[in-house]
Amino acid sequence: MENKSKIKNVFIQGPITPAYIADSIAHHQVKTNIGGHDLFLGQVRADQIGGKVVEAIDYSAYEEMANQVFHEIREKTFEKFDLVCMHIYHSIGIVKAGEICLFVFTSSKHRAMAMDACRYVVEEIKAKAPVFGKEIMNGDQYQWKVNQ
Amino acid sequence: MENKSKIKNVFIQGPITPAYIADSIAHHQVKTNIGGHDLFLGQVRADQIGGKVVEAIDYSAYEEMANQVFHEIREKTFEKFDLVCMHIYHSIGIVKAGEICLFVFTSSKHRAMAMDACRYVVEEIKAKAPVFGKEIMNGDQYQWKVNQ
Amino acid sequence: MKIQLKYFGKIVDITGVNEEEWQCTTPKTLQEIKEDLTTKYPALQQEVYKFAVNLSLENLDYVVKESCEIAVLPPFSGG
Amino acid sequence: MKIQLKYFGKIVDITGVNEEEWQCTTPKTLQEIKEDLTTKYPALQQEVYKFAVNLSLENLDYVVKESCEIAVLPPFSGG
Repeated sequence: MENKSKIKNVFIQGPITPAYIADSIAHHQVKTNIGGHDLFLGQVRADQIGGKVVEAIDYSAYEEMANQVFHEIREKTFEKFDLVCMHIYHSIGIVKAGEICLFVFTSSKHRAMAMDACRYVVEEIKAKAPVFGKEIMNGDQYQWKVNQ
Repeated sequence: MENKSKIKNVFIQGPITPAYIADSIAHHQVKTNIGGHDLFLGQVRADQIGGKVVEAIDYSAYEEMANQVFHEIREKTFEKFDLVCMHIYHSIGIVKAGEICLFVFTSSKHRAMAMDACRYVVEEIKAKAPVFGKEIMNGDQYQWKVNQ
Repeated sequence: MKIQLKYFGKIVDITGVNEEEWQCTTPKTLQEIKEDLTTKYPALQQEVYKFAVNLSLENLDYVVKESCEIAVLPPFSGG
Repeated sequence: MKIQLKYFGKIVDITGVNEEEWQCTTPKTLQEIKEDLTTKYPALQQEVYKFAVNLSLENLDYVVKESCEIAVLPPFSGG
């Protein structure tokens, strides 16, 4: 079990790369009590908004509070689910359409726990983390994203 | 939407590597209608069985039937869930403890669909795919794995 | 008629071969095949297994025809 | 007393600054701060937002004390 009491920095400047995700997966291969991982990846969509196409999202956050919130989500998740470990990474700054902005990684002895926990974490992040996405269209136009 | 009618080979010789998973993620960055990916990874556990430790699982399968079953699971999953794409990979042969033997990858416009579909696919595979795991302990001893 | 039998997983531990060809005089149900198998390999009596015919799972009342491929499948343990 | 105000996301479009310091004569509720904000930035009337005080979300009856850090947070859109 990981140290759960330290507040970590969840933010990564720019997109979360496939190589970063691979690295994170590789680090778990020494944990041979894990039977199932669930990874959720949020990807920026090139949505059409009034005839314009979203080219990127510029993420900003109340970082200090967000890291505190992510920490509380971690603590509650470990209480609710029997996990071996979990990780959360969120982008800050520009993430282009097609790139990854959120990476939630839960690992457990059995698959159901990992999947239940992953979903819980994603929903908690969407609802509680003070992160703000500015959808950028046609280079200089924008609108503030609102989560569904 | 991908071509859903062709029967694919789902099997990969040996473990599924983090690099393979990264590659698969990277290939989805051109699909800018995707908003969420869910990845389930099955990892071989070093379970203790009567004082002996599982060192690896040697997977065999009725490959022709399994590929047919995986194909039917794909078809049903696309019917039930609004996915952009999905992929299934399963190891055949030796996968050591800590290595990955199953990779299910579902992608959708919205997160909930990707997560619902991923779980469905994993449960279907466990129940319906004629794949057999031989748990190898102390080099030459073994027992046949039974799914929970 | 001629049928093809394929064995998997733990079943191979008992049969010692991955596949074999059988000659049968008449069409047979899977139930009858199961009885023949148990005669040839008495240890199968302790095992749980299902039959697939030409890649699909079938019940014991299924009637096997010429050239069928019959697979003897122990409990699945993929993933 | 002195309080620190921080603005985020769409709110910054209206205030034009990321943060500012306010001098207040007495302890105030967040409701009173909200009224002061609306006087200074009338366009905030059209916006939905919450307050966090020292990193925690608080209701409008919360009483702000000396040196509090008050964040004005529009709807979250992470992930």
